[in-house]
Amino acid sequence: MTTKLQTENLTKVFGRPSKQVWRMLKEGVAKDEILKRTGCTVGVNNVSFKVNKGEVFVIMGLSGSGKSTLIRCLNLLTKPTAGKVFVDGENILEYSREELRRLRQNKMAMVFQHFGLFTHMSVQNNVEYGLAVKGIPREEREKKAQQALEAVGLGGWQDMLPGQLSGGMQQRVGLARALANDPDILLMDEPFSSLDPLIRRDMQMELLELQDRLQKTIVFITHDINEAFKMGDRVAVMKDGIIEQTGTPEEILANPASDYIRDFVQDVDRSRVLQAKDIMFTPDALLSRKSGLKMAIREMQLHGISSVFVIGSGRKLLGLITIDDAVSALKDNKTVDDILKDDYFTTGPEIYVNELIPLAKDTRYPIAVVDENERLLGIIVRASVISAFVG
Amino acid sequence: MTTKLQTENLTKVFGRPSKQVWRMLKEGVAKDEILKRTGCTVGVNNVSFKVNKGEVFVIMGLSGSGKSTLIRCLNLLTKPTAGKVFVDGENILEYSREELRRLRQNKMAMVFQHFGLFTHMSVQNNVEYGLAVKGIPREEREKKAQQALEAVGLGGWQDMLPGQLSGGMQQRVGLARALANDPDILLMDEPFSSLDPLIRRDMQMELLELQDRLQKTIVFITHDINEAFKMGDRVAVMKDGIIEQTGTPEEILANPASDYIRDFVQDVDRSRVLQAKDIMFTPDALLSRKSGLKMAIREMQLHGISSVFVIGSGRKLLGLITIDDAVSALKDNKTVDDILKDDYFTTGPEIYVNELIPLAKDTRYPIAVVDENERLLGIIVRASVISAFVG
Amino acid sequence: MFPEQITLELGKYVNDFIYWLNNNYGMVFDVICNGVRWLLLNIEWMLLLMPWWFLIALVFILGWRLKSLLSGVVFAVMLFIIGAFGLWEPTMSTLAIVLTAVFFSLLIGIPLGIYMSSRDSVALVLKPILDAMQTLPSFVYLIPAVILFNMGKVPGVFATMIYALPPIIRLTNLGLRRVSQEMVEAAQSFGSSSWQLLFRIKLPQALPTIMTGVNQTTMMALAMVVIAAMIGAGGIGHVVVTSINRIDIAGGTESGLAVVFLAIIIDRLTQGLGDRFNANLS
Amino acid sequence: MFPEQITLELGKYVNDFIYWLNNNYGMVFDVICNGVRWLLLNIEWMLLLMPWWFLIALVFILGWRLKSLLSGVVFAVMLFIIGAFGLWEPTMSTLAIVLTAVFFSLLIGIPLGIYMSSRDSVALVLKPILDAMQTLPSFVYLIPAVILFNMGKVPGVFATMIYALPPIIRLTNLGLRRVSQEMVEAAQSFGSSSWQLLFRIKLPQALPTIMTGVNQTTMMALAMVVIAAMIGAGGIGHVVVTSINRIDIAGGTESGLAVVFLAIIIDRLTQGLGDRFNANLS
Amino acid sequence: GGDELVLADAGWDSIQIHNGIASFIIENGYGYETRVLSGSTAMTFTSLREGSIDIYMETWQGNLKDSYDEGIESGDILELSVNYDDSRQGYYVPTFVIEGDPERGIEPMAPDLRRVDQLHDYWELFEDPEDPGRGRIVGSPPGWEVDLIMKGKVEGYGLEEHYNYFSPGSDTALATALVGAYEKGEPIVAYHWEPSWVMGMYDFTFLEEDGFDQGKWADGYTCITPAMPVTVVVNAELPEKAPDVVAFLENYQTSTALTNYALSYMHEHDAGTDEAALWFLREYEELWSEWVPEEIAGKVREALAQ
Ligand SMILES: Nc1ncnc2c1ncn2[C@@H]1O[C@H](COP(=O)(O)OP(=O)(O)OP(=O)(O)O)[C@@H](O)[C@H]1O
Ligand SMILES: Nc1ncnc2c1ncn2[C@@H]1O[C@H](COP(=O)(O)OP(=O)(O)OP(=O)(O)O)[C@@H](O)[C@H]1O
Ligand SMILES: [Mg+2]
Ligand SMILES: [Mg+2]
Repeated sequence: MTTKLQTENLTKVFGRPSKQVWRMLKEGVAKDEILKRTGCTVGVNNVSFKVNKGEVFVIMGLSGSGKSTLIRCLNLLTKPTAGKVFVDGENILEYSREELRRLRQNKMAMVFQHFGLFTHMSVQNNVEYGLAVKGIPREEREKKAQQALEAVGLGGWQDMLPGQLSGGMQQRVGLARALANDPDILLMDEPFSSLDPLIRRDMQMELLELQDRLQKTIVFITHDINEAFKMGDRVAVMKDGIIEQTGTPEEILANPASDYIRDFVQDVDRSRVLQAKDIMFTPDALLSRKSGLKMAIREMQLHGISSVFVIGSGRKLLGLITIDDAVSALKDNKTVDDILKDDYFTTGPEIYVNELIPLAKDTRYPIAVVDENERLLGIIVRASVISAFVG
Repeated sequence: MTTKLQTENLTKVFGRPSKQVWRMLKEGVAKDEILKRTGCTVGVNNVSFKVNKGEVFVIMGLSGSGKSTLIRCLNLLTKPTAGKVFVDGENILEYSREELRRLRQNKMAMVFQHFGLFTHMSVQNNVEYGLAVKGIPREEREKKAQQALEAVGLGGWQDMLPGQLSGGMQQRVGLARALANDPDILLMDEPFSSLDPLIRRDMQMELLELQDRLQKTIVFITHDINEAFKMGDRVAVMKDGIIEQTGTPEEILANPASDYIRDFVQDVDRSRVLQAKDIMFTPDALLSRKSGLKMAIREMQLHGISSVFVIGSGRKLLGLITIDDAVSALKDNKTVDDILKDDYFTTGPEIYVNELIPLAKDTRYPIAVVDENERLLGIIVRASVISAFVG
Repeated sequence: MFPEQITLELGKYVNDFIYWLNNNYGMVFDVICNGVRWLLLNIEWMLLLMPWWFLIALVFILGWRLKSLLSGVVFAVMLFIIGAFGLWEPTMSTLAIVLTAVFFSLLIGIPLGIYMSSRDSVALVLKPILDAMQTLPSFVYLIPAVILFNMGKVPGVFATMIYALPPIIRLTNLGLRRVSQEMVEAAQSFGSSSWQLLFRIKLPQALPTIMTGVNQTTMMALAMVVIAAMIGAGGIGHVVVTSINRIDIAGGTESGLAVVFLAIIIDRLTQGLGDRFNANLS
Repeated sequence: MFPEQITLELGKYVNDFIYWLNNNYGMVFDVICNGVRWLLLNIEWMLLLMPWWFLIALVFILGWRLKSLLSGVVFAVMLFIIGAFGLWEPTMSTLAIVLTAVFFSLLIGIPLGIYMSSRDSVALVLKPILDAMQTLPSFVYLIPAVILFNMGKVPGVFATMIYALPPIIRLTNLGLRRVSQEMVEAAQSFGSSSWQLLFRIKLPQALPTIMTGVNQTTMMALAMVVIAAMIGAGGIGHVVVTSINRIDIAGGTESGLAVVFLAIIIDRLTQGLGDRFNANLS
Repeated sequence: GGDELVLADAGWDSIQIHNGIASFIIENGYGYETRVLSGSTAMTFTSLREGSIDIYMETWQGNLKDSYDEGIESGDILELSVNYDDSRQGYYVPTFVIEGDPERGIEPMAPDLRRVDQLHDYWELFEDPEDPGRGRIVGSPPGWEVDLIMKGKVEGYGLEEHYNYFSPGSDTALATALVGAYEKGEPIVAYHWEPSWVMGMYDFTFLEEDGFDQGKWADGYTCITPAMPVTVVVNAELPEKAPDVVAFLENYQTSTALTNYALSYMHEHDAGTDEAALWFLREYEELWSEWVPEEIAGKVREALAQ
């Protein structure tokens, strides 16, 4: 994996930071205190992270914690007070104006928190803007813009002025404008905040698919934890200008670094974060096909369970037998193969828990988690599905 | 319950609606079609609803479906093309300028989707604005503004200019500005859309408490379904300028009027909407204290269950017996009272399902739903908790 | 080119009208004059009462407080140079006329600009009038002015105002019309009266544009100094005219520069005041 | 008031400088003149070539297309009245001078305004110069101008430009500085070059303010018609001067009105063109 | 006395000198306060008719022909005397055009040029910068009566074949053009008049014409232009207000030469018009003593002595 985007000790202080401010920052004086004593606002404080090519890096955090400032530092719309920003290994702070311009034209596009639409241009021209700047010929430009507008569901609106659109439509114009430009890196500052759930879901899918297909690198700010965990390969949580924790959604859910983060993720819908593999467990009892019925009954009785999965060579899942069947089969001198049932559910290891809920509700047996070769990886019982909701 | 706010056949068409437009509206021609053929955009189409005093009325809907237009019609910032708006029974469209002014000063305040802060004023002065307009003396004004700022968590920021704040902070200034005014009716257009979950949760609580304590009437636009269902006494779902369905969150969840709405509420976290009473059922078997053990065992075997609740007079819940205990007690000549267990969970009927999840996970018995007099209302089994998630 | 048969003798009627006005309403014009004269003479009297070093010191302090130390110094030096040109007295006299004219221009112009911004119909009517005020050659109305108001400083003030009024009206109108609709709506949603909307939101938001209007009005007033002198307003304008008639480049330059310095000082101090005012508002 | 011992004779040096300039660089000025003269004479030649009804029809059509039918009619009637005043020929001559002056003013002024908005230091230097251009009494520079460039239409254009340039520079500067930072940043985030930012975002956003500048420049140019005539530029200004020297209110009013009508026609057509241009941009 | 009399200052030097002379006598001899009101010719003359100016010491009536005649006719103003009537006006060229200027290294350009009708041969010398291929004769400021005459001469002499009659727009521009051309050593032919400070300060040559002849005058003004009387005019109400001053002004008479002396005094001594007036009063005591009764003259002399 190649590092696409990286920051090193990035710091942004608004106002004229005096020596005193730097000293206070070093001493870890609180942001509020610094504001009160010096009048300088700390936007971003000594932030370092890496984003790999093709990764979605989500930034979350309290309102005013410096997310927008951080993302704006990445394309130098806000000039950092200190620190470095690397894109493809080059420190863009050392770029000449011309180099910076080319970087912004070709590699990065931004979706703004407040949309930043051009009020004097039609929707179409807004979306074409990035392409026009690059000197793409008109026809191609129009085609791409039209595609981007279709993608965000604003097909027939291209001739309107931004002021004539609703808030969410304006936001989507901003989105289309960035997408039309087809950049390597997408910087998205709360790009879906004004969207209703239906369109938002569409946009999320669209974006994930795009990212997957074209290996886009995306830095994504959102306040919706479910969105963060759904979209993000890794999530960073900011507080007072500092990144408090970075990790995969599961890591953060599993090991919140502080009470603040625990609190933060409280609302998360775990069933949309956790996958089958996260909640499955290795069954206490398993029956090899070669074992006899007696063995099966003993196993079940031993572990106080009423059914057991039967596996073949290489843990290939063959079926399930219940204790009742086993007992009567023993009487009737039948074999394991004779009473093998297949009315249980199987699932893949990466299926999200929320998709397992209907299965869990309908089944009387545990759910079997199998890989693509039908090998049994683990089982999921109802209780594990429920426990996914409480962590 | 008194009706505080009411609209009757409210319609807003942007552009100069010709006769043709009206005819097309009547014929139910689609909004897109009208736009294409006449250049007029339908904002709100023939909307009627009532909001009672002390109610939180939530409006949801696709981006561009007319929510903002509708809410702006309620204080006549947008002048409806047709229809009536009643506040406290008076049609405010017939108000003189002066009456309208007083209405806006005293009865209504609005939180804007795009904040609408005054860029030349400090945060403090922004928040004081509504009070200053009413002629509240300076000291009181300052105190109230300060309180409102504290309430939205912007205590120390009063001297900043809006442009120096982050998006979420700006949104909270807009919130504080409306709250400081202490109006009867709060019109809130996506007031929390830029807030992180922690602050958003605080704000929601704050608002609900305020509404509860002071019987505020709130019209609230949001895209967050969980927020809608959490905040709203009633929820209206808009599409293309029309209200497709109005109802309590439970009604909408239970009987979505169309596929569109079904789709819309798909993401809802039902566990936060549904309460114990929504998922409990009347147990198949119940044991009266006076019945003997034999009766108990027969009941359980009959219904294929392994435990049964025991009730006294007036359905008062006394305890639970298991089939195992019952069988051995019968042998030992014990009575029902002797084997009565109390290690099951009970819950109230209005407890949200998400709070039942930990119980459901830990218990081996059904959960008993009882009223304040310990009378058994119904039982909840694990499967019902899980099924709450799929509807 | 244009056929000679077609003629229109509008001018004659105007001529007759002016004389008719003068014969019948001469008194009215006298009353108007007296008001303006009172202010003008008092300003002039005060200016001439102040010792020169006092005024220089005053300008220095104002410049320093309202703008910067450097500005204060520059303004003081400019005023000193005017004195060194030997133009102190006529400059004070001109200053009195210009201040009076600017004062009345702003007094009339800002409200008119506000009114103009509030209704398109007003703008439609006012625009050609403003165009006429700015382009009708001043001599054309100066002769009627002399007939109606006689010669002197007061008609000088009027002539100056005719020319100095349009920019402040226009730019007040422009500034107010360009205030963001979002803020206006927010203010309305709180039931602001038109006054409150105007004073608390629109005017502060439009201030930079209005201040450009104030600048242009000041500039125009000072550009009229010479014209005013032609109807007997005296002051530096008179010195300029005399120098010009002698083709005295030296004298013309010095008196011209005095006007320019005055313009810069008045303008910068007004701008400083505007900024201060704006800062206090917010 | 101001002590008489303190004197400064700056004017003398200016005087000497002008004569020195003339003696040493007379040729340079001749070259500049020839360029302006060429444009001016061609415009005038074209205007006088057109039959009067053709020009009236042209103005009608332009007014109709760019503004409204009513505007077209009003403009045509105005032009007709000018003809009926017997002022067709001098009006065409003035039109040529004004168009030339406005053309060069915009050509120089808009870029300067842009430059001024881009750097505070430029603004700091330029502002007093603009103040001086607007307030230095025109004859103060006209005398050197006549010495350097002789009398006639070309120095008339220069004199007009000195006065007409400042508003367009100032208002271009103001308009550009007031463009919303948000849009500028959005444009920058796409790697716009300064040019693209300017032409696609800033100028269109500033257009209403710039158009007010164009209006003011036009007004100022027409306000200078008389002054220009005083150094031999001819045209309606000449008619005005003649009337004034004869104390002929009627003649003054008619020729003055002709200037006003010209102002209104030019201004409204320019505004209409600006709106059209803006609509096309978006 | 006690009344205030207002004198018109139309902005040129000679009127200011005459104002100085008259007001000195009025103030010190007759005991009236005086005030000078400055403005352009048109404005001051309008004011004279309207009554806010009482006395106009130097009225170039030819420049204001219609208005002047109207004023007299309607009885708004009274012509009291002719200040001087030996002024001269016509076409001038810088003398170096004819004689050259060895000091500045200027060769004679038209050594034979004497008369207006000879201009035919020299149009190339006076080329119009805005209309190459023709000559330029700079005429009178517009609106003056003499403008028609000067223009008429160009036609009368047939000069319009080679020349454009160029209107300078204002007397200032005219003077500037003359001075500028002189300083640059360039040829120019332009209308001007004497007495004026331009003619006093610079060496110009008056182009001769035939003696005055009614027939030639009627036929294109092809003869010398008669002198324009420069008069003392007062508002019609002055005789009531200050009859003694009217009597004095009725006697007021100087000459071009005398006025020119005062002007040259000014320029030579770098003096103001007030000083020039005082100088004049001292220098020409006999002259002004005749304008006033002896008693008054005594008072004035007394004041002069101080
Ligand atoms: N000023 C306007 N001029 C023309 N059309 C407008 C205007 N304002 C809104 N509309 C149109 O009215 C419709 C409804 O817009 P509205 O802003 O009410 O939507 P909304 O439901 O608030 O959407 P969102 O959730 O995106 O804010 C949209 O189609 C929009 O294009
Ligand atoms: N232009 C500015 N001048 C001064 N302070 C600023 C400026 N922009 C941002 N800040 C400050 O920097 C801090 C971080 O702001 P930022 O906009 O990055 O927050 P954010 O995390 O994006 O918040 P939100 O979720 O509310 O958008 C805030 O305290 C804010 O007040
Ligand atoms: Mg932000
Ligand atoms: Mg909306």
